[in-house]
Amino acid sequence: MDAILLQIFNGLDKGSAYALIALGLTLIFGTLGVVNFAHGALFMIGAFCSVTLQRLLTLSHETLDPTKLDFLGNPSKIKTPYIVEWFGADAGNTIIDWSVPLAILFAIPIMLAIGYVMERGLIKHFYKRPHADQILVTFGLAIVLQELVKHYYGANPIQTPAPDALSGVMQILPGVVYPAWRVVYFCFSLAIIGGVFAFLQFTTFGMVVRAGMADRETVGLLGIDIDRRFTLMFGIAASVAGLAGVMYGPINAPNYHMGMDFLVLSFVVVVVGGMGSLPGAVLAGFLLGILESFASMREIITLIPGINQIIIYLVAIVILLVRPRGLMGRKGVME
Amino acid sequence: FTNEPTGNTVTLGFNVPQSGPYADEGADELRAYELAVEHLNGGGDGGMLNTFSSKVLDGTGILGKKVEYVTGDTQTKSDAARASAQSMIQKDGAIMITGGSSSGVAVAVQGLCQEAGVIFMAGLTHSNDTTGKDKKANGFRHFFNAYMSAAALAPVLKNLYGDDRKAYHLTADYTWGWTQQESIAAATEAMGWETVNNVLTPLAQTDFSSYIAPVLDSGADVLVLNHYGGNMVNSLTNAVQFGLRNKQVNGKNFEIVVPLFSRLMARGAGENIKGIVGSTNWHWSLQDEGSKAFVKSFGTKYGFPPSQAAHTCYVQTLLYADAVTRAKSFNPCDVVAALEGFEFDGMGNGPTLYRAEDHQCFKDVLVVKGKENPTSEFDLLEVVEVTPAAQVTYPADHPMFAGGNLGTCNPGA
Amino acid sequence: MNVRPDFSKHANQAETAPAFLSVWDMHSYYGESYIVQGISFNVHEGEILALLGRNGAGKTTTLRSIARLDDPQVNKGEIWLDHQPLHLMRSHQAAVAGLGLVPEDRRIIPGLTVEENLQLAQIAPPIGWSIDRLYELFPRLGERRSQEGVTLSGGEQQMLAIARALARDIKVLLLDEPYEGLAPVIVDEIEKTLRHIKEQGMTTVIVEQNAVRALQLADRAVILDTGSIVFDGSAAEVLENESLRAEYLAI
Amino acid sequence: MFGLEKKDLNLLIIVALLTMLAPFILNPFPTDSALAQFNAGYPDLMQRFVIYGIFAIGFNILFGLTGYLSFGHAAFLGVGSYSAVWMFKLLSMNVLPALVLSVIIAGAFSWLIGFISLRRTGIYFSILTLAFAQMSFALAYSVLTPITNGETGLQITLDDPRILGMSATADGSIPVTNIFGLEMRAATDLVIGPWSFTFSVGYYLCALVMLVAFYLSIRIFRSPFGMMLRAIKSNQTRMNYTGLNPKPYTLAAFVISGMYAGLAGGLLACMDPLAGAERMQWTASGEVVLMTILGGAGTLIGPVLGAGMIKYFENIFSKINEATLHSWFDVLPDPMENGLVWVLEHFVGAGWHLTLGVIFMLVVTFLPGGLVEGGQRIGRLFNRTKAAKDDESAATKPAE
Amino acid sequence: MGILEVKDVSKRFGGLKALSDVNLSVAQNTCHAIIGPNGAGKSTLLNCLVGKLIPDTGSVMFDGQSVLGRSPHEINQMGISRVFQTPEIFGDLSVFENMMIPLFARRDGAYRMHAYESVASEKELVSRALQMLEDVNMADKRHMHAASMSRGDKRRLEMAMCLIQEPKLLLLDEPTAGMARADTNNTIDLLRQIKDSRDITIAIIEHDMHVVFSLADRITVLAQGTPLVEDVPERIKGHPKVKEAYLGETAHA
Ligand SMILES: Nc1ncnc2c1ncn2[C@@H]1O[C@H](COP(=O)(O)OP(=O)(O)OP(=O)(O)O)[C@@H](O)[C@H]1O
Ligand SMILES: Nc1ncnc2c1ncn2[C@@H]1O[C@H](COP(=O)(O)OP(=O)(O)OP(=O)(O)O)[C@@H](O)[C@H]1O
Ligand SMILES: [Mg+2]
Ligand SMILES: [Mg+2]
Repeated sequence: MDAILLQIFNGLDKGSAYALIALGLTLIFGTLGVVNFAHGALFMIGAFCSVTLQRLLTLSHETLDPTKLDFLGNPSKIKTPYIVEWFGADAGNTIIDWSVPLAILFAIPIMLAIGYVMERGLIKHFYKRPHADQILVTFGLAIVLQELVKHYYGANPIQTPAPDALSGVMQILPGVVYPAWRVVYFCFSLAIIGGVFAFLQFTTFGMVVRAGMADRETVGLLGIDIDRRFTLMFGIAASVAGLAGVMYGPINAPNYHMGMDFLVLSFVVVVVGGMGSLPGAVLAGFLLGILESFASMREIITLIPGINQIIIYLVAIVILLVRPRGLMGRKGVME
Repeated sequence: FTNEPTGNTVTLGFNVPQSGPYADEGADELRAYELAVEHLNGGGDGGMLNTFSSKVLDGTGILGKKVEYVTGDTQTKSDAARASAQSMIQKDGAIMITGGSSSGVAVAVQGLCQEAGVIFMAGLTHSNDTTGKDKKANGFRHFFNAYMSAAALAPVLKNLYGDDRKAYHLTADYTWGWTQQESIAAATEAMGWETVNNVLTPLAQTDFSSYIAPVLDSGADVLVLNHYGGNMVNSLTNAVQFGLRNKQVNGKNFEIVVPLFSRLMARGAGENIKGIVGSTNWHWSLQDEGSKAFVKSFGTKYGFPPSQAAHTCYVQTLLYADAVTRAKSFNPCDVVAALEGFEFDGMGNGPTLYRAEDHQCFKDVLVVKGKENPTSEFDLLEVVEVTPAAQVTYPADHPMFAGGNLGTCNPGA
Repeated sequence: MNVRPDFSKHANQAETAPAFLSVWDMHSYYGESYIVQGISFNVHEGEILALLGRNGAGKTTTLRSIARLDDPQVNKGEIWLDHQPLHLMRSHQAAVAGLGLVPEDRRIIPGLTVEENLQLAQIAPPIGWSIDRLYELFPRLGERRSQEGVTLSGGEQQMLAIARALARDIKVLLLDEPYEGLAPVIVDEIEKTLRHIKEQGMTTVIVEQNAVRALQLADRAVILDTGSIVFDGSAAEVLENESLRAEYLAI
Repeated sequence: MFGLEKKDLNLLIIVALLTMLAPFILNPFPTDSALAQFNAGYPDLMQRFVIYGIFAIGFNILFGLTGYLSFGHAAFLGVGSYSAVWMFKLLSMNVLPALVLSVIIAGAFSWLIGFISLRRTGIYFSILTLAFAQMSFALAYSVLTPITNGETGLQITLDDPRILGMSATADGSIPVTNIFGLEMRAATDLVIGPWSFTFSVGYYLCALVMLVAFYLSIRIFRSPFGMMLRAIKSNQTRMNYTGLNPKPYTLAAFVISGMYAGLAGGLLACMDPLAGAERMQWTASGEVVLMTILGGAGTLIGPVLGAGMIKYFENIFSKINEATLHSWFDVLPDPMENGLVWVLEHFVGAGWHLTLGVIFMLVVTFLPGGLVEGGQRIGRLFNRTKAAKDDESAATKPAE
Repeated sequence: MGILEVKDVSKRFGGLKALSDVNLSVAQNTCHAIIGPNGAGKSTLLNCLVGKLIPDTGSVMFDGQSVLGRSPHEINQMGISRVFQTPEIFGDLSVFENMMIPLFARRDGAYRMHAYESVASEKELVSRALQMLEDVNMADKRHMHAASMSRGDKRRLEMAMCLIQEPKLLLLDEPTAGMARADTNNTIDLLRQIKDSRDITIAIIEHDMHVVFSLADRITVLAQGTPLVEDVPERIKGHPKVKEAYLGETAHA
């Protein structure tokens, strides 16, 4: 019983990552109609925002310590972060310890700026172009972003640990413990999802963007500057992806190709949810997360060998065959 | 024979992963190759040439020909690796191909070299198959393998954790993972451990939570992670997140074992690696003359110590050059003959034998542990034990290595 | 920049009242195809102008050019609406400046209900008729307010398109074949509406194949043929001029 | 001739000449010169050019004509390779039966997947094909290892039965793929002064197959069937109300392109008898999509150009390393040399992906029709300067 | 017994009853017009005939066979062609190619594919297509990209595409809407001529009374989903109910 409960938690937790990435993707893909293969790269850049912040915070003042030798037999260097020098050891180390949550503040402006530049500089020219062209250009962009990150940060994963206070396990139900940060991630993604929904629900923004997607020209005729809204939408989507990345860091160490790892999966999630449907994307994210978790249970793998490898795709196929437009897709969107 | 060097230079092909998850490892391998070429051509401080037991190399290249090299990107895909090797052979006239950072690639390129008639000096490849089921006459492996890891680890694990343990394996679902799991399970069961479970995880898995969670109440008290690279970093991180290291099961501390370690990956795993036991082919902190010489020349040139991948690649290059020089011929068949049964020392792992039957090197294996209090960013592993070669040697017809056929050496057209 | 060009030497000298909407030497292209080839005409405040011509004459292109849509590109020429230089604007700015276009294929926005289609028109200022008032004018739309706009019948869609234009406070209404697909009774009704809003001071340009109907409604007419103006004068004149009608309108 | 119109015939002849003379054309630089790095005229790469050309030509029949964007075509390539290698293992090293089997198996497999996936359109179709291909990949990589040899890839070994051939050659090595005794690996070198050109049997076999494939694709493009496919892309509703059922047409296009992919996969295995699971991964499917769009989807020659371009970068740019760069700019003063090398280093060797990414972005942004459009623009530039001389006012003409 | 028999057809959209118990019989070789206010259900009725919609109740017989349950392409192969209210053409193809597709569809049926012969080699079909383009005055536009035509031209093209199939029953949904007067007259002539020279039945929806009264042999007036009256044109013109519901005061032919 506990095992099943735990897998449900795992599923929710995995699902919240899927849902969050799919949410950003569907904002661009389902609402703006752009097949954005660079979305994974945005997620990755978010994660590297926290790597960068961590590096900035630990920028160090180097002194030579002649009593210790390094691997070549030279006096070794002692590093003291400037932060520690300025704020004292306690405060300084606490700031460093909390670098991931702090990175949220750091990442929002960066992601908005990246989204802005990306949309104005590139994507803008591709709204009317075929999806295939969008794929080519955003894939090219994804490669470029990825290679740049690789160039500066290397190919190995880089740990961005959660603050000490949140890195242990916590008791979520009697007898069931679960990693604290994963619980945080789950709550965080619910908050973001809720925020985005509220924004689109309680303002006319969502309707305008949807209308603009369906028929830019006519919306322009009604006096609405749709370009500006598209840009903003793109910025929001980029930020959602980025924040998903920032908070994901402590779960799995960021590396330069983590975006590509999620890309295909997030497309599957969006499509299974149904094009143009935000609730669909979120629902599909959680559903696939939970199913994936169950499929990785030993009992099930022994029953059907290899099921854990293909479960997501299998479910996607079944759902798309049973429900032509995914779980909650709207008619005519990218059919 | 293929690509017989006619001018006053000889070209070697360094085929390493430059893109993909193992790019950093590939970059380190490339550094080692460049260093080896420099040393062979008489540049630098000579590195291991000074400590190598065979003294025929004199810094004038190979057989008097200056060593040149070409590089390529394997992308850690067997197709791309073969394409890259093909171009080195067909276009650049490479006489020997070396490198790689995964067993799949090593086996694929080894097969190609056999067909094309050039020598393949494997880089980092740990699967039993490379010199087992898939061995080839033209291919040679200096790196150790899963069986040797297991043989070296088992006694240490028994010392550290006792002989009454229940092990839970998570295994990457492809050939390397399987051979390692098989080897470790066999070795640990031989000393009394019980394998309660083995769960295969998809290669593309990034979040291992749903595999780790069941470990909590499986009754197991040891978790063996048969993962490498990014998989290893993630599964280990997840295992620590779930609090496995602070758990008590069956009245014992829960332990995690990562049979194949590398320092680069250890860095990726950060804090989580502390106190975790595993095995490795070589580590820069070794204090023998060969290792010291290599670390010194590598460290001086690049500013940081070499990885085990760099070490094995460097050594392979020297071994090849040495074999050619001793054979006085670049003909692959002569080189094979010179390498088969070759015994040497001074390369960092003690006295070593290149066994003729399967072209596997037999040498000391290091059992290491994640260091609790690292003094620098490179000082992540401490050597727990150096398991002597004899203890990890197995008969050439061991069942885990059965099924292959070395064939005959192919000198090509 | 904000000075009105002196049209007197180009435009119809007979007109004395100041033009409200002026198009001067406008050249429009679809990619490489040169469609509107330098036309100039004026529309006065409160007047209805009929823009006539055969299929493919360039009527739609002219209206789209005035509305500053991305396609066609206006490579040369000036367009002024009530002292505002439309030719320097993009379509949404032109709309804010007071231009309303009812496009030829109605362009009801898919995925939006009738009511949402109307709401959409009232997001950007200036806002015109209230939605309730529009429902009064077109009761059918009121009945179907929560139906998806594109599933309306052809005539209903046309009503929605006109209603949507009126939902904004516009100075000039450009109508591209507003009667198309409408039952004669509805045409009557729409014509009544147009007269009604004309009385309230609306300036209108109407493109219509049913030339007679349009001419009965209009004060003035402009006839286009392969992208050039071949006639510019009073509507009555066209109705009377047999040869003109036969040559360019086939009636 | 060949039932082609003049324009198409010219294209075919040009392509035939280019492929036949490729060993010369692709090796423009003397072997020992610094620029020899850019030579691509060695058998393996030339084979890849034409084989991926076939793959892309086939893909274009589906995507370029019908607009159905499949993200799973690599699965058929992989299946083709596996079938061919199994033929080598079981039957003989003759490539002919291997090719036949790979086309048949890939055709059957694509029929199955197409039949199911084509029940949906647009992005839903793409994701269905992607899901099937990823499943095939995952299974081939691990669960089906007995058939596919998993991660390592299926190789021929000394112990294979090869009932119509021999398990091992007299001297104990693995026999070589051949066509009725003519070995694929056989090659002759032609040395002219400092130049050296290699003519390999394998390449010419691939080139011939590619020409046939290309010829067939021209026929398909110009046929009523091809026109129907374009009509489907343009307006399925009209298609239905004109009395045509789009489904069998799209399925036929899907299967044809699957068979092309299988043929390409089979040829890959013939040239180099190894079939790896990565060939089926989504990135491989993505690659053929990129090739087709890069070259110009829906054009005849575009996909081949795109394939050539991507493979060129993958194989040539990735091999340029720092040392090579230094050797090129040796003559420059040191600071300049180092500066230049520092900049270029990002784009070659390990940075070849970066170059590829930048090229993708540039091409698609500035040449919406792909490389073919680039060619057309250059052509038009010539024509225009010529026309402008004839008639100054030709630039602006009324539409009709 | 007419060639087309519609019996008790009803169709609901949610709460809206778009068609209720429609009965209609179209005799062979006649032109039957369906008129009625906007939203009366005329297009819906046509949609039920061609398989785009499936009626909730009732039956539709064509040439003695039921069309219900058949897919649109099967119905077309039975001999019914349709012109839509918003032109449905192959926008990415040239005008000439637009004409060839219906020809192939007729000759080869729904499934036979010719992947090897070239289009140009089908001399006979090509000349028929060119002839039809002549007939509708579009010969000079045959190389044009269909999507970049003006809308009146698109309509004419769509009608030509239907005519070239020589259907037994031609369904026209506002074929002359937005067409210039001259072309409207041409179209009327063309339809008349075809009706006289061939074995064809036409059902037409049109708001242009000039067209209706020039062509129709019988007229059905549909209002709110039910037939109001059905009669010959002369009597419809003066019918008070029709005047009120549909024609209005200014109605003129
Ligand atoms: N998107 C386009 N691309 C290229 N040419 C176009 C495009 N749209 C229209 N044209 C051409 O421009 C010319 C004028 O078209 P326009 O639509 O303005 O005519 P119109 O007078 O409105 O005709 P209609 O009465 O049929 O609507 C036509 O020859 C048409 O072929
Ligand atoms: N898919 C649908 N969903 C809901 N309502 C629909 C749908 N299709 C049509 N309707 C409604 O059914 C009624 C009949 O529509 P139909 O298109 O048949 O009218 P029509 O007689 O062709 O009118 P018009 O002359 O204006 O084209 C309309 O009120 C329309 O809003
Ligand atoms: Mg028009
Ligand atoms: Mg209608």
